[in-house]
Amino acid sequence: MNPVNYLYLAALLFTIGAAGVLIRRNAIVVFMCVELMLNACNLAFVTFSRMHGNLDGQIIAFFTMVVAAAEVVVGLAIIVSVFRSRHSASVDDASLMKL
Amino acid sequence: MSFPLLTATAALPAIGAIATAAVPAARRTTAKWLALLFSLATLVLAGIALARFEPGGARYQLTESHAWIKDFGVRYELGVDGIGLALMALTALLIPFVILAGWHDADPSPSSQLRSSRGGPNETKPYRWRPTQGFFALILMVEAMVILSFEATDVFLFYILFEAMLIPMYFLIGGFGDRAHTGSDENAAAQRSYAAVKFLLYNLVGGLIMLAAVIGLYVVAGTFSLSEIAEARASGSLSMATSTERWLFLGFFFAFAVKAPLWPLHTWLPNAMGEATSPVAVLITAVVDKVGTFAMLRFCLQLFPEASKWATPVIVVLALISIVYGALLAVGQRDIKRLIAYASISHFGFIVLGIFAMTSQGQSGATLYMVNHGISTAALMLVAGFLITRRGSRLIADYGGVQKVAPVLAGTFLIGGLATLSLPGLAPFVSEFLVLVGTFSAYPAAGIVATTGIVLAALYVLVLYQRTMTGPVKAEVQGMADLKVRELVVVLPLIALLLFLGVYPKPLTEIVNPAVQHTMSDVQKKDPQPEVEAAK
Amino acid sequence: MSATAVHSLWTMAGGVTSAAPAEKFKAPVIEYAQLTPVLIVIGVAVVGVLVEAFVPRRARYYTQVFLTVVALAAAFAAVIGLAAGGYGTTKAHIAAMGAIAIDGPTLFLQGTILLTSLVAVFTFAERRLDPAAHGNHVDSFAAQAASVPGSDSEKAAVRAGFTTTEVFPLVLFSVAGMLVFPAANDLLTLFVALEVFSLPLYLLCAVARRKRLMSQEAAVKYFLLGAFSSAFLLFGIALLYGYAGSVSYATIANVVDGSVTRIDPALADTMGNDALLLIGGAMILTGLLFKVGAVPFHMWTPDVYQGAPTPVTGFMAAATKVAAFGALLRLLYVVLPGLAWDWRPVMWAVAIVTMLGGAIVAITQTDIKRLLAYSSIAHAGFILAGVIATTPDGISSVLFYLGAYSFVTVGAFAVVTLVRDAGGEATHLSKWAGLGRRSPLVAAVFAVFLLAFAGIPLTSGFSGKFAVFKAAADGGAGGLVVVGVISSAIAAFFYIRVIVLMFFSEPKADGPTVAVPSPLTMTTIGVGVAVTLVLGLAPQYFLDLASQAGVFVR
Amino acid sequence: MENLIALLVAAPLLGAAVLLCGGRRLDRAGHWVGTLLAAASFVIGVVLFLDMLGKGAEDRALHQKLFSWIPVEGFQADVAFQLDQLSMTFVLLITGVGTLIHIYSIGYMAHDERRRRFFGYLNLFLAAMLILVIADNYLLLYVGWEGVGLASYLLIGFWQHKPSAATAAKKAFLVNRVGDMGLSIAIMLMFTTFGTFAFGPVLGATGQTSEGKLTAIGLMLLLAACGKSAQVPLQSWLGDAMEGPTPVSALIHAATMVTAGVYLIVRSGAIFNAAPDAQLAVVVVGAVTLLFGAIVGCAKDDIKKALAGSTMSQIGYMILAAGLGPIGYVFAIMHLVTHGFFKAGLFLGAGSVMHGMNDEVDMRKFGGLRTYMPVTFITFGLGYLAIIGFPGLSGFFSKDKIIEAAFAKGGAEGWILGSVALLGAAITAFYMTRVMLLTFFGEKRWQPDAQGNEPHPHESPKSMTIPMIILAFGSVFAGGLFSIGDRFLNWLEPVTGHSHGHAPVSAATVTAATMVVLVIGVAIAWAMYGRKPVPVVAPRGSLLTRAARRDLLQDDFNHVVLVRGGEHLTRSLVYVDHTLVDGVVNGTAASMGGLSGRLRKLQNGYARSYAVSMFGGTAVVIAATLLMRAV
Repeated sequence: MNPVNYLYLAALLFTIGAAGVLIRRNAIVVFMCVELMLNACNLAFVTFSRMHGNLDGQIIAFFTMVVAAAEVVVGLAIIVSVFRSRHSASVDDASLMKL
Repeated sequence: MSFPLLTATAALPAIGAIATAAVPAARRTTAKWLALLFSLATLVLAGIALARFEPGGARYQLTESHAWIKDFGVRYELGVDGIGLALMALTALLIPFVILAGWHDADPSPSSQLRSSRGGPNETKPYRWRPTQGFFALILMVEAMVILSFEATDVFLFYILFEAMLIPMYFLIGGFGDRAHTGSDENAAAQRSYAAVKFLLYNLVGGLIMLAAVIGLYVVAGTFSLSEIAEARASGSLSMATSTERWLFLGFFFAFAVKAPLWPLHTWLPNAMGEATSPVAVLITAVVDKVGTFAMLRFCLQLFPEASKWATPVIVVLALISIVYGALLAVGQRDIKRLIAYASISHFGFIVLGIFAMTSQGQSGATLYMVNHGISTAALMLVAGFLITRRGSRLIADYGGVQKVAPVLAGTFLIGGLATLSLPGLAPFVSEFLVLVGTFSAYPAAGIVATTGIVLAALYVLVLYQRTMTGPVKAEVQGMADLKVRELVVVLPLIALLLFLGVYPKPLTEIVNPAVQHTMSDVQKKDPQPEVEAAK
Repeated sequence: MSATAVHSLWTMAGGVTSAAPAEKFKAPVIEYAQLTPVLIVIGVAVVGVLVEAFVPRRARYYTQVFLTVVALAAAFAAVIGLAAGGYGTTKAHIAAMGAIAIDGPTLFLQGTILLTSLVAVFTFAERRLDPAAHGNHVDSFAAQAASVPGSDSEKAAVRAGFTTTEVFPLVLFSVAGMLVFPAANDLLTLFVALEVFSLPLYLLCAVARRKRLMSQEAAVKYFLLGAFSSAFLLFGIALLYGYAGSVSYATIANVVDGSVTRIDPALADTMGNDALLLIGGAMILTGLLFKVGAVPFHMWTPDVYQGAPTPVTGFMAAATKVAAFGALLRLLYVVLPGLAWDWRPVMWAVAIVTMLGGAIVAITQTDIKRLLAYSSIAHAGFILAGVIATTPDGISSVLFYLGAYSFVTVGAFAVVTLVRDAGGEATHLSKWAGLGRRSPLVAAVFAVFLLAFAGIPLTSGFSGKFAVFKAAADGGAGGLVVVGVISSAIAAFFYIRVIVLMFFSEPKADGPTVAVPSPLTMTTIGVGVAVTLVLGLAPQYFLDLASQAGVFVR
Repeated sequence: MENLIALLVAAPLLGAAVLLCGGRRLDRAGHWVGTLLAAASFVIGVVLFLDMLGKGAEDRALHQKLFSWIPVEGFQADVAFQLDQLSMTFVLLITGVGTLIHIYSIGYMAHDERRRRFFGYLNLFLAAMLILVIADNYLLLYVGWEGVGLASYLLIGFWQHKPSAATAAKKAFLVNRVGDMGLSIAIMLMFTTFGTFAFGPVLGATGQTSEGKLTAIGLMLLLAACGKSAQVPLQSWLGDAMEGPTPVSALIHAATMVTAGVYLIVRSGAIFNAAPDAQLAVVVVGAVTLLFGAIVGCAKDDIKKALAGSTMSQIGYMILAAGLGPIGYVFAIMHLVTHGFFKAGLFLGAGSVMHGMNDEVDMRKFGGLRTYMPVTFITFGLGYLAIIGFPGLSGFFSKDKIIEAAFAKGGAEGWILGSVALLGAAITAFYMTRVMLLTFFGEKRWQPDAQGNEPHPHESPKSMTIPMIILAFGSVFAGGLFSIGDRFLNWLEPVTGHSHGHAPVSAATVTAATMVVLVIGVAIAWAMYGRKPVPVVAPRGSLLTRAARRDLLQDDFNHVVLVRGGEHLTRSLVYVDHTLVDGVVNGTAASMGGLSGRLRKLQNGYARSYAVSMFGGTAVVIAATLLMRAV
């Protein structure tokens, strides 16, 4: 099967993720969407790696996972602390600072 | 190498500024004397420079040149020709009088002390605000920058000072307003900071537009040194495209026209001069603004001769408008200081006219005009200041019959006024007539229009004198004290100088003429010859 | 570690290579000596974590401060050493199997970052501004970031005299990332470095002692948007990888200018043209422009600058910009020079809207920190003008500008920490009225910084601006210069507004007090002023430095 | 000898300096200092005069260069004096009459606490006036020209506490400035035409340039003359100038300063000779003013204003004569000198009357004063006879000559001018008789003034009467002295040149005609004011009378056209400056603020909208890059 389709899939996932970031309110969900985008990138990397016949892409994917994990740690820490102090995880509620 | 006289002349007041600022809050008088001392020392140095200058000698003398910012093609290059020297001397001359005249202007007013007592949470801690020290330090700082800008023969160096001198001026205007104001203190403070901001923004915008042109000049010429540019021109290695030259010229001229100020870029001046204390007003119009007109002569004509000639018609018209318009508005003013400000606008019109008439008489006249106008405005404005501080009002309508109670004040005021309307025998007449003749021989029509200025000048000066000094004595004016010794010390030398330069301007013309001839050759202009070669 | 390095290991294990046995055991070469700056910082950061674990609470603060300062200083010394060793000029080369470029810009920027952070860290360590709580000195960070603001647990933490000394290792990690960022010579390193310096910043934003809600909000916004942007960056990387078959700058550059063709036939017929390259490049650019804070990727800046603890803001505003612009420069000059005709127009547009947008919106700001945020946006625009010059002159002018700007910024925010009232820092402009009467010195210093921001001559701001504009004009971007001049005119207005407020308006009865800082903050401010004036009066030496450093190694 | 010339000026200048800077210390001796220095100047003048008489007609002119004043490339202005017969005449007149009036003022100003300053101003005036007449180039003349303007400003407004005086002073200076404008333009024209403005070269080279240029110069000089000599259309200031102390009116506004215009024209004769059109303008101005002043003089009840009108009219005669060219120059100057004597005398007489009537000036409140102040009566009477041209007195000779010259102009022009001059003579006779009758004859009409103190008419002190007597001598004998044997003619001819026009009518006829109109004028006056008693309150009078009382509506015209118009102009300009010029700038600033306010709204605090902008931005960037490649 033509690996290019995986690229289309990756692009699709990425777009879905981006759309999620733009439309979802819950910080957790938004963050998940970001993760989705990262994974879309991974898919793209792996696909390209396969097409080019070198392994760089696959290894990069590993790195991305690690980074994503680190992001989860930091992100959840922040989101949770925010949730605890305002009892809401909605990104729209967090709009003290504007203009 | 020899003693760097020019640097010293500029450095001395700068050091003085720092020293003055460092004087502890309590020792107010010390600060004043320190400032006066330094300004006088500067005057001495300027005198030495005058003595060392040889009118017949090289174009730029007492030159200094050191590497500064190689990457920007910038050198620390100083040198004076007759024009720069004359203005430098004028600056050095006026500052002591300005300081002396402003002796009490920055003393903390009782009201402000009152305010400090209810200073919110930190009542216990008194202000560490030291207005007096600041005032005189800033004046000296301005002096240093102005003097250096008259000496700079490197465009970039000049530009830096041209911009930097705005900051101390800005604080002088905004920080030390005229105590004599109508309405509440808050209202006055608001007006003052409006004036200061207006001053700064106008000049900053001008400066920034000039910055673009300065960068452009570098791209074209690759150097900022006047001498190098001149050489490159001569050797033909530097040739600007006509359009480029015109754009650059406009960039420079705009900045100078704001500073000068030329109609319609003038509106900052009346506010600034109205709100500032009269010594500061003198500083603005008699010293700082001269940098603008000086720069037209030094940089516009020298760097962009072709473009200057190209722009002449428009500029001449603007100058004429300034002359008539400024005079008419002066007639219409109700505020003494604003009136003088508009009068200055009219006079700056004359200066610009003289510069761009591009005749020897016109340009010599313009240069003399800068000096004479400096002295005459100083005299008039300072006396006006003394008057205003006595009565505590700037409105002409609040005065009347002053000459009855304070004849000396009235007399000096009248002389200052007569100088402003350039009465023959007083210095301004010489310069004004030279400008008129110079203009007339190049553009007769313009010359005639400009001549109407002398009638209007008489109008606003005499109306001012009549309304304030003559007629029955107003109740509030009753018992107004005549000029004190300090004030006489300020005014009389200026008047003496006006008389001397009016009767015997030769010393001035001697150093100015060669410089003017150089400028004329820069723009490759010849004086129009009289149709009859009469036996001279 | 770099992708290629790992790759070589992989092939060794997989044995799918026809390599001669001799090189089978060839281990990746890492020039540790030349990575010392980074290694020192990371190492000490790790130590710092251990300190948190093992050193008794009382001693932690001092230990951490000591370690951090030493680490940064040592790293800076190392950078100087490398520069002295000629790694900036003659011996510049690609280190660590192509992952890191050791060259002029790298060393210059690393030096700048290290110095800036060193100065900034002093403000982190400042403990004299807030009144002591229960006899313990407190700094501007929460006693216990995890506890809910105002909750009993927090009160308890305060009573117990807890302090978030973790900030110091966090800063170090962030700095390490920033050191690598401009040096990164392949896209993966770039990405990793980005995350390494961003994640600690997200956390640092959240741990303000005062106004914690805003602080946390800032953190959330920064984090989400940052992650969002890094996702774009990553996808861009993926596409470029797809286009060139490698993430190493050199390779990509070669492919771009066609000296090597690595396009897989399968891609060639599907993708055909350079779509992968263009889209990928664009996405990477946006990722970097986000960090730089260029319009329209700037929206996070004001909120985050305002919400974050002021020391963090200062550090972030200064160091992040330096690192990000360094990376941007390298990307544009090393990887995409072949695409100059494609990205220049776009960057023109971005630069223009950034300059104007930042300046115009700043006019109506009422909070000093937001004001500075917008001013930083405008400045990003000015720097972009230099970036676009695409001349060696352009590079060095940007380097110089970054050096000048970062110190002004740190200094300015340090001053902001001093002006306080009951509710902590009094950042609302109305509170600053008459500051010049209350404490002329502080006001004067701040005025100096503002004038530098405004680019008034005799300050570093002017030298930088002039250098950048000159480069732009030389590089044929005269239009940008004109726009830049106009926007500086607009910008001048609001800087002046603040000065007017401080000096010409009467002090408010309930005005803020100016806390007398410890020598730490004083040093920060002092250095800021000194650099501002020196670079304004005699910039030649540093210009030389910048122009020597202005060459990228390929 | 040359070196004495500078002393002429130096003496009074020194006096002015000492008196004005001296301060109160000099209050007691000040007037003596002033008078002595004036006298000194006169003595020097006499010495020079005698020396000059000693020489031949050709080498009489003296020249003294002090220093180079404004040395600028292609522009040479020297402070240099030239003393020829013309200048000499003026020097003697100025210093002579000046000294007399100094003496007179000692008594007249005795009770004014600012007397010292008054004398300072007088000396200043003398110095300036002398510079004016002995300058050897137009620019230095200009200095004197403005100098006398300043002195007259200061002296008219000497009683500054009176608003009317202050206003009059300002008006005088302003109107003169208009004239000065003409002078400076003339000088500029000379500079561009001849490359210099020294008398010698300019007047010598008139042949080498176009008549158009010369006409332009001539007209500009005429404008200047009009300003200084109160000729139509710039005459309006002279009447108000009477606000000044009477000695001032006598010296400045009768004898000397106002005649400077005549000097200017005669001095520039060479230019006018070569520019007939300019000359025509001159005679027209002269003729018009001649009648104008005379008519005004008829209607005024204020004795000084009446005399002022008369001055205007007499100067009209001089200008007229000067406009006639070489025929008239000499007579213009001659009339100028004689007029200097009798008009000064008349003014001093008027002053003496006012002195005795606590400064009452309304002639309707005088009457029958001849018995109370005989000396004044006699001197004034002699002056009166002189001015109306009573045979044998100076006025007779000088005026008669002018009328002859007018006819001699020839052609219709000649007839018109001649008859105008005759008519003028008639009116002169009328109004002067009127003044005489109202003041010294008829029954006493004076009444207590506002403060209710009855005036006690009395003769003035010696210091005042002596100068009047001397001047009376002058007005009686000067004319004869000059005319017998054409002494004056021969004296001036080398400078001004002279030509005998061919008169259509013989001199005798003209004289006869003059006598006739004179008698008529006197008779009418007698009929109106001599026979029947004069009402204290002026009757409404005919339209012309009322107009004449208001100086033939000149001020109303000025007020409506210039003052009002000017006020409107300035007001509107102030408005424009505030709203337009300033408004544009403030407007841009405001709009910036508005724009900023609107853009701010984008920063709405919602992370998601920020994300949107980022996303959009990325999309745009990508699209742009692709487009770049596409196009």
